[in-house]
Amino acid sequence: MIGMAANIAFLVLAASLALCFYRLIAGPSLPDRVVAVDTITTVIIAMIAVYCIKESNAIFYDAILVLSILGFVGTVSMAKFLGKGGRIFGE
Amino acid sequence: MTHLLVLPVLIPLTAAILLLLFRFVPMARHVVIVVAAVSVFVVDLILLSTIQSEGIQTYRLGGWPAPFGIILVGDLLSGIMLVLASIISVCALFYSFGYLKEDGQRGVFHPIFFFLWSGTNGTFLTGDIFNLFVMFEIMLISIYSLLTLLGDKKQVEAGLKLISMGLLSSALFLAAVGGIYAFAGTLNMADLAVKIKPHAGHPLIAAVAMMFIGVFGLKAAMMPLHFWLPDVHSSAPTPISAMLSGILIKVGVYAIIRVFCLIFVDLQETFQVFILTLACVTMFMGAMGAVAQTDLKRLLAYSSVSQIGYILMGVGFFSVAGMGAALFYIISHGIIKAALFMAAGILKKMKGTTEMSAHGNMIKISPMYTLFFLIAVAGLGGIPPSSGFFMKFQVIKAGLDGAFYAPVAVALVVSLFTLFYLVQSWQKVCLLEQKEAPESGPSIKLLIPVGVLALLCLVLGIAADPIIQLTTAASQQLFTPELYIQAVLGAM
Amino acid sequence: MASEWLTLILLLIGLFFILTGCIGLYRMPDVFCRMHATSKATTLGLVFILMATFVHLGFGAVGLKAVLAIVFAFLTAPVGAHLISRAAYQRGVKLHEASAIDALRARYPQEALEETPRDQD
Amino acid sequence: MRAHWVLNLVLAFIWCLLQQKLTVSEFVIGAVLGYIIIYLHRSVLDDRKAERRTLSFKEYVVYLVRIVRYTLVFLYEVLKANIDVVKIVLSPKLNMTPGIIAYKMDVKTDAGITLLANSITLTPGTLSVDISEDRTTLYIHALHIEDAEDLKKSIHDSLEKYSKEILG
Amino acid sequence: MKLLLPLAIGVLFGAGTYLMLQKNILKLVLGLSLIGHGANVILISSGWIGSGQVPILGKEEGAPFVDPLPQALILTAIVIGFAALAFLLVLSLRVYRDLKTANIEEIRGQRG
Amino acid sequence: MTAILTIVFLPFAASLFILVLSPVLQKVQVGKKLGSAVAFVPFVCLSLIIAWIPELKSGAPAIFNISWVKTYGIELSFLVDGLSILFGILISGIGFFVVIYSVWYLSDKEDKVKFYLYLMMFMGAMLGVVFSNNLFGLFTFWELTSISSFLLIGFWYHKEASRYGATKALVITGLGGIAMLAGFIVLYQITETFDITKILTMGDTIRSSPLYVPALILIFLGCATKSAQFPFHIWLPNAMEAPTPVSAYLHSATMVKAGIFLTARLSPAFSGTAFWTALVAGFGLTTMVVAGVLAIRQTDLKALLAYSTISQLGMIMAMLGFGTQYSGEAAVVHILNHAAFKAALFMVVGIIDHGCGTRDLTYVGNLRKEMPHSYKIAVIGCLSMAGLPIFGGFISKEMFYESTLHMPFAPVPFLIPTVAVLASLFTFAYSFKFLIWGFFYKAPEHPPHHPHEAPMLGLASPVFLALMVILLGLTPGLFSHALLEPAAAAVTGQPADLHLGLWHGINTPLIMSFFTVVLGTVIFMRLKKINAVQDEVSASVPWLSPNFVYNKGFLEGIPLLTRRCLWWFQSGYLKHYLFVIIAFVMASVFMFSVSQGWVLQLDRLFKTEMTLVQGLTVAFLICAATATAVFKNRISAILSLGMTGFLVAFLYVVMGAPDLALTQYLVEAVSVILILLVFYFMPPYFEEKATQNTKAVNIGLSVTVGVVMCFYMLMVMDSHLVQSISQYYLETSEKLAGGRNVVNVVIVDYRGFDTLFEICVFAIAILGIYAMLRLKKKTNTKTREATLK
Amino acid sequence: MSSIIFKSIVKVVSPILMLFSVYLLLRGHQLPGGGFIAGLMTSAGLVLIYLAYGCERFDWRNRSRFFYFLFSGGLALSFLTGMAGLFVGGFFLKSGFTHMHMPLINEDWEFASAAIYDIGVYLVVCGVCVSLMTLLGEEK
Ligand code: NA
Ligand code: NA
Repeated sequence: MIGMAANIAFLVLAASLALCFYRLIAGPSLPDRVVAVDTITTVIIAMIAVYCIKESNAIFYDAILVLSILGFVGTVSMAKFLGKGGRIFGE
Repeated sequence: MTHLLVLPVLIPLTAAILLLLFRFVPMARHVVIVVAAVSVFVVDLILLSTIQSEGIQTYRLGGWPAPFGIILVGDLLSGIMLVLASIISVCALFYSFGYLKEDGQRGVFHPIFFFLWSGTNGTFLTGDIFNLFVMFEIMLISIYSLLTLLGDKKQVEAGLKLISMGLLSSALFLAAVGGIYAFAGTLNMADLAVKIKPHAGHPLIAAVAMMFIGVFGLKAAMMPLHFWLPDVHSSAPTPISAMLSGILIKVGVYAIIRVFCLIFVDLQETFQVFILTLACVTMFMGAMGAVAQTDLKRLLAYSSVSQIGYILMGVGFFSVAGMGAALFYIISHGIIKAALFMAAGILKKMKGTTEMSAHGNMIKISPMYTLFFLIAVAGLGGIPPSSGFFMKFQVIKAGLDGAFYAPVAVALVVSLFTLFYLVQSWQKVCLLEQKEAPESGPSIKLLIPVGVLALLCLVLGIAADPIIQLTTAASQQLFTPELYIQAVLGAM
Repeated sequence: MASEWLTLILLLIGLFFILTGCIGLYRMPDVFCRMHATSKATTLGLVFILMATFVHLGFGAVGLKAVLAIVFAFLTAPVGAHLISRAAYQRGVKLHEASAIDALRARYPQEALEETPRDQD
Repeated sequence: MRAHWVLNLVLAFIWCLLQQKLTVSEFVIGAVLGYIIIYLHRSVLDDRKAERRTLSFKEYVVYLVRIVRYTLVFLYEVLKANIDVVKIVLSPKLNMTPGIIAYKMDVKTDAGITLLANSITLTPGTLSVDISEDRTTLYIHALHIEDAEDLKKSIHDSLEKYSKEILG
Repeated sequence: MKLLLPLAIGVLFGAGTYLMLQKNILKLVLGLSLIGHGANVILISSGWIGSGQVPILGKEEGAPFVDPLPQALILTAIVIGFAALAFLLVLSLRVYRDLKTANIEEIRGQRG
Repeated sequence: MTAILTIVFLPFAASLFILVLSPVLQKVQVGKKLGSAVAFVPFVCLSLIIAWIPELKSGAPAIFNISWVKTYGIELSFLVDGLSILFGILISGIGFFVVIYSVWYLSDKEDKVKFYLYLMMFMGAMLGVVFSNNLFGLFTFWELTSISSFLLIGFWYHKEASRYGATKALVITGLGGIAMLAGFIVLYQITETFDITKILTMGDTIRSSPLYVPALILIFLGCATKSAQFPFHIWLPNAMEAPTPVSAYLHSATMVKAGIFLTARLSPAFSGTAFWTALVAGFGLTTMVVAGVLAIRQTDLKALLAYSTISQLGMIMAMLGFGTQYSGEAAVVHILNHAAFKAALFMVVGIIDHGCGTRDLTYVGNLRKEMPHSYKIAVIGCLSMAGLPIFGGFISKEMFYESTLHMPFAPVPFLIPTVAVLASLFTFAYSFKFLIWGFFYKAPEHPPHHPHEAPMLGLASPVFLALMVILLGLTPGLFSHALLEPAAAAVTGQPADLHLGLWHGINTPLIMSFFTVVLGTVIFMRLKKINAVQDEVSASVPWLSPNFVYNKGFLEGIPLLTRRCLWWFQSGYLKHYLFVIIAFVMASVFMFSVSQGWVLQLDRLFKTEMTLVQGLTVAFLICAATATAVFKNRISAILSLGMTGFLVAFLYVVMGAPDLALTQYLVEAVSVILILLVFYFMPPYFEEKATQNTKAVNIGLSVTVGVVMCFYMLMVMDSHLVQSISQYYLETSEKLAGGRNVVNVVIVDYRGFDTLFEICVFAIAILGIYAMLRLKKKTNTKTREATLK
Repeated sequence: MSSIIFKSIVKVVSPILMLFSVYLLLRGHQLPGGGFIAGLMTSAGLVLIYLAYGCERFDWRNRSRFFYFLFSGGLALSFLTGMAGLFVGGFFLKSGFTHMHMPLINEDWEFASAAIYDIGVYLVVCGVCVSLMTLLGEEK
């Protein structure tokens, strides 16, 4: 049952991913795309989580943690790059 | 179990790390450089003689048994390459002291140089296909770094070319390793040879072999994969140009020899025409390129392309004689070309350019320079009794023995052009009158390594017999891969 | 068995919110509105799914990493949204035309906005 | 340096959670590692003069209660927010009047502002976009601005009140 | 379904090549990254068994383990690729600063 | 043993000695002393060689061996027989006179140290050539003669013409040398030895071998280029840029005779076939005629002698080509004659050049009064060259005529004698041009200096040589028994019995000589008109000359052509390079796997071995990768690159590789940040304007690459033949390495060596990056400061 | 200018991140993790700090040597572990591990040379990435 549910979950998440990809490609503004990527990261985290459930294996849990941090780091650096002001690594 | 085999990798690595740690203590760095260079040289010589007397040596890194861990294997081919590498490296190191003036530059240059040396030695010793990839990467990244070290525009630009092609070849290498691992489930080259033997005709194996030719050919500057070479060799800091032409392009040839004499033994016939054709094209086009040059370093770079063609031709005969010839060629060309590049570097130091029209009259300024240059020119031109004669002689002989008349004809014609462009460049640099005399003559620090290499070229010619016996023995060993396999995997 | 059902329910809720968030991302008219959808719904969806994993795998396997991940999600998602929306505004991304007020205009008058943003959209 | 000590303890505790072992030895290791990490972070953590306050035990208890209360309120708001979003997103016609309002804050500390801003983002129809230079005004993007003052008041009465209680 | 993976390899390499053939130096960087991904995926699928257990020992029963060796190889390859990418990036910055252009066609090197 | 080593290596030792002492010698004004000292070297050699003559008659040729390269049977071994003695005497004898002459000739300004250094090297090389008993010993010395003659010809390196001449000589003889190298190897395949004595005994084997023709052609190419046979003769006139002693030496007795020597040396093994005669005699006769025609045109005395030399060499070559015993003897005789009179004449030209400041007949003439001694020498030399009685030249020309009459394989009965006479007409004409125009006619212009005769020191050598010429004519028997017979025996392979004399009664050769003199006089009389016609012809059809091929084709054409091709091929565009490389590799990978029988096995493809989530991931991966390529905005492109990386990482997750996934996520994120950091300083994407064609080609290649890699991947996935070695890791990881994460254990333990170098890669990269970002800046500031100062 | 919201979050997130990276490092031999991953994780944490506070706050001149010796020292550490294998175990890179009973806390701890090797790797990756970020961050 869990396996079934996981597969369905994957399909739903894939649909979500597709929506995000639409936004990534369609834009129209760069911040839109960044939001899309941020969301994709979240969806991928969800996918890993579902995978963990499906495989009943917590080995990938660190990937969830790592990815949630990295998604944040990526988003922030993008925001700094796109926003007004000095350098990315400037205060 | 002796640790002799791992020392050629370990000593330069130790030196590199020590140089990193002693970044701010110049004196200590000098001591490390001298001690390490000398000891690698000695170890390489001892290793070669050990291999000669006791046969193929192996070393299990980490103590892991053969197909599972990484094995270092020293056969005669490796031994020869190691010794050649150490000769050229020692000279290049010596030369670098005269060439690089700033301590900041040296502080970066020397550690990377030793990493490079270690990686080169590792390439020659490793018996593992993926480890070969890692060693290649070490060499590549070192070359990128050393090339762009001084930050000239030309260097930066050549660096961009080299690194893009390098990354491309790395990807290709990985793809090939993936293919071969999928096929045979192992990475140890001896084990691969055993596992692939029954399926030699499989198309995947052919594809993988071709990819390896692509990767190694790019490294060796085989036409039409040579594009990076003229820019890189001509713009690199001279000690590095010498290393590049002297030893590093041969690494590509070494790898081709290794895989085709061990893993893809049964594909030799399939690829023979292909390799020979490319060898001829490389040889011819390289020489033509050299004829058209006005810049000495660039001329030498094209000449290297051309000479790689000869070496590949020797390899492509896939006969004991041909392989022996190629090995001798590798040694001899390495020494001569290193000498020539260093000679060009002296010009660069004197007037800031290697454009031949800017130089002249070296015969008045420095007769010794002229003499060394001439010896090297005669050597590469194949004039006996220099070693250059024997390198050409053997390749041609091997070709005629195997009835490869067309490649031999190309080789002969090209060798005429070789002599021509070299002599012309020598004339232009040494004989031609030049109005603007340089402020100073060549520094003795730079001249010594050139002289040593030039003399070595003569000595190798006059005492050619032991070297030829050595290369022939190495070639025989290569054509009995069972020896290698047995040394690595034990009695099968 | 009960834990399995709980897992499924949590999973279902999580999926629902994530999908909603993504639909919001797809449907909403401007970047600020889209961010409402993603910063709330998607984050919450993720939190539910993480809870589902926690339930399914148990404390022994996951430890409190799930909690850590949830806390992380709550800490970082709004900050990310804040930074992106700020950057968007600074770049001069237009608000949806139905927007009623724009108080931030006072802080960033039109001329103070990045005249030519680093990268055109 | 109170904050440091708290952080150090939190880190030690997190270490235990990560190791899935609540033993003394793990806790000690975690504490030591935490100390090292905090030491390396000192220039980040001390970027502003931290206000020194000493709390009595009673205050600590009150503090904890407040945190719990805040959390509950927050979670409730979050759920509400999401239902709100779902309603908007899934309705065939997107009916909303978005806009950006300026909100004067009472919280003064960095931590308080952060908590407030994050809470605002995670709760219904609002999103913190920016803060003024003088850290007094929060610019909030909202999906429904029928009445701006109403919105400000609701924020002030729930989220900000509780945030302020915890982090000043 | 199995065809998807070769297709992905094709697309990664093809897209990488396409990017490398453009004029912008940044596209070169991106193209090389894509090709690197492609190589890694080839490598991981060389230990392909469809699905299997994560190669972390503990519970030996159940499905067979996924081949750990290609994973180790890719790990090495990724890290090396990362170092090279970093170098390439800084180099392209250097190129832009020294030669004042990001168009590869304008930084034509020595001809002949 | 010692003697032969002394003979060959004494000159080398001398040159090495000079080289070592050169710093000292350069400083001290050596004056004339060095030349006098050096003269001892050829003198010693000469004496030693002459001392050998008695031994020759008593026994077999003497051979000495010093092994050089055993593997190939290359040795330094020496052979002392009649031929080598004859040449040895010429080389050391004329060498001696040349050195004496040079003592006078070279002014104090000249770099004598270098001159004698090169000269001794050359002499040693020549002696080595003639005494070698191993083909590769010979080849070594042969190439050394090329190099040292290159140095000698280019002695006045500041003159463009000198350098041109030197290079030309080197290139053309180098061409021959290379062919010869191949020829020797082909010969080795027939005989399996490089030992000349052995080869000489294997004549029948050689002649019957299928490799006979290629071996002969290749080796003869070497001889022909060295001996300046048409059309390879063009280097010789330009080589006249050398100082006259060098010309006298190189072009009378030594360098150009090396080709003759080798042909003679190998003729017992090769001659006697129609092909040999056609090749060697054909070349010889053609050369003789062509060079004669060209010689009469020259006004520069040295050039005249140069063409004359070519013509004479053609004659000798022709005689060797006839391959009869008599012609072989004739050749030997003429070698000696030619050496004597040609050396004397060259020295005379040197004296004229010195005395008048020019040697062009436009300025020089009527010298018999101002230069009485030179005049006498010139008379002797020219008459001998013209083949008139009482001089040696007459004897050998008669023998030449005689041998044309009896040549084997003659195509048409009277053709060859006619050609011989024709060629000799020109010989007669140019000999008289030299003599009459130089010493009798008045020149149209005045020379730069007023002519004056050379002192005793300068005259000594030519006088002695002139005496030799007379002796050779009057008492040929003096030489024939001791010197010429053994030499002829070596050439023909049979014991020789020479009866040399001026008078053999009235026979056909004498009649031919008569015609030669009569018709030659006619030509001489009409010389001006003939020259005018020649000038016209050479002006209207310049491409007729092989020089045209060398100058326009080799020197200018090839560099131009290669530069053009190279400009197209090595275009400097990275894009172009990448294109070619990728196309080449992909095409050949495809080619080889298809040629090895790859076929698409569709049935295996559709067996689903992929889980749903894997499939979905890969599908999105494809989207992201495509998006990266097509985005027109760089930030979008980076974003989708990041997504590609994240999806790859997720693929690792669903393929059971947690370590990989973690690493990939981290690397991807850090890479994106790095890219952003760098992109910050760089401009956004610009619009890529490309023609439709370029776009099509790029897309074409990309699709090709995609297809090939896709198909490679299919092969990879289809071929899991054997159990991989990983089973071992899984079994032993915990037991032997103490780790349960097998991937990590592989990385740090089983393959820890990889990892060690991998972190080195990291360290190197950061060092390189540091250098790029920081070192440059430092240098810049420094140079800026320097310029400010 | 960075947002104070972001800055405050970083103060909390970054130490946890670092702790997490140490966790990944030390358990790498048994579970996913190891030197590379941990090193990159630490770098990501530092990136976060740089993003929030800028890298000017950290004086390059003082830190550069620190980072420099971080990666040189890491390299030396890994190398020395390998050399120790040579001198103790008989092969270069020979690894060893032992289970030791810790008396006070009554636990079995595994000591593996591979762990030290991995720490070396960690230091190199950390040092290099951080140097890289700092170098690029300081570019003007
Ligand atoms: Na690794
Ligand atoms: Na790579």
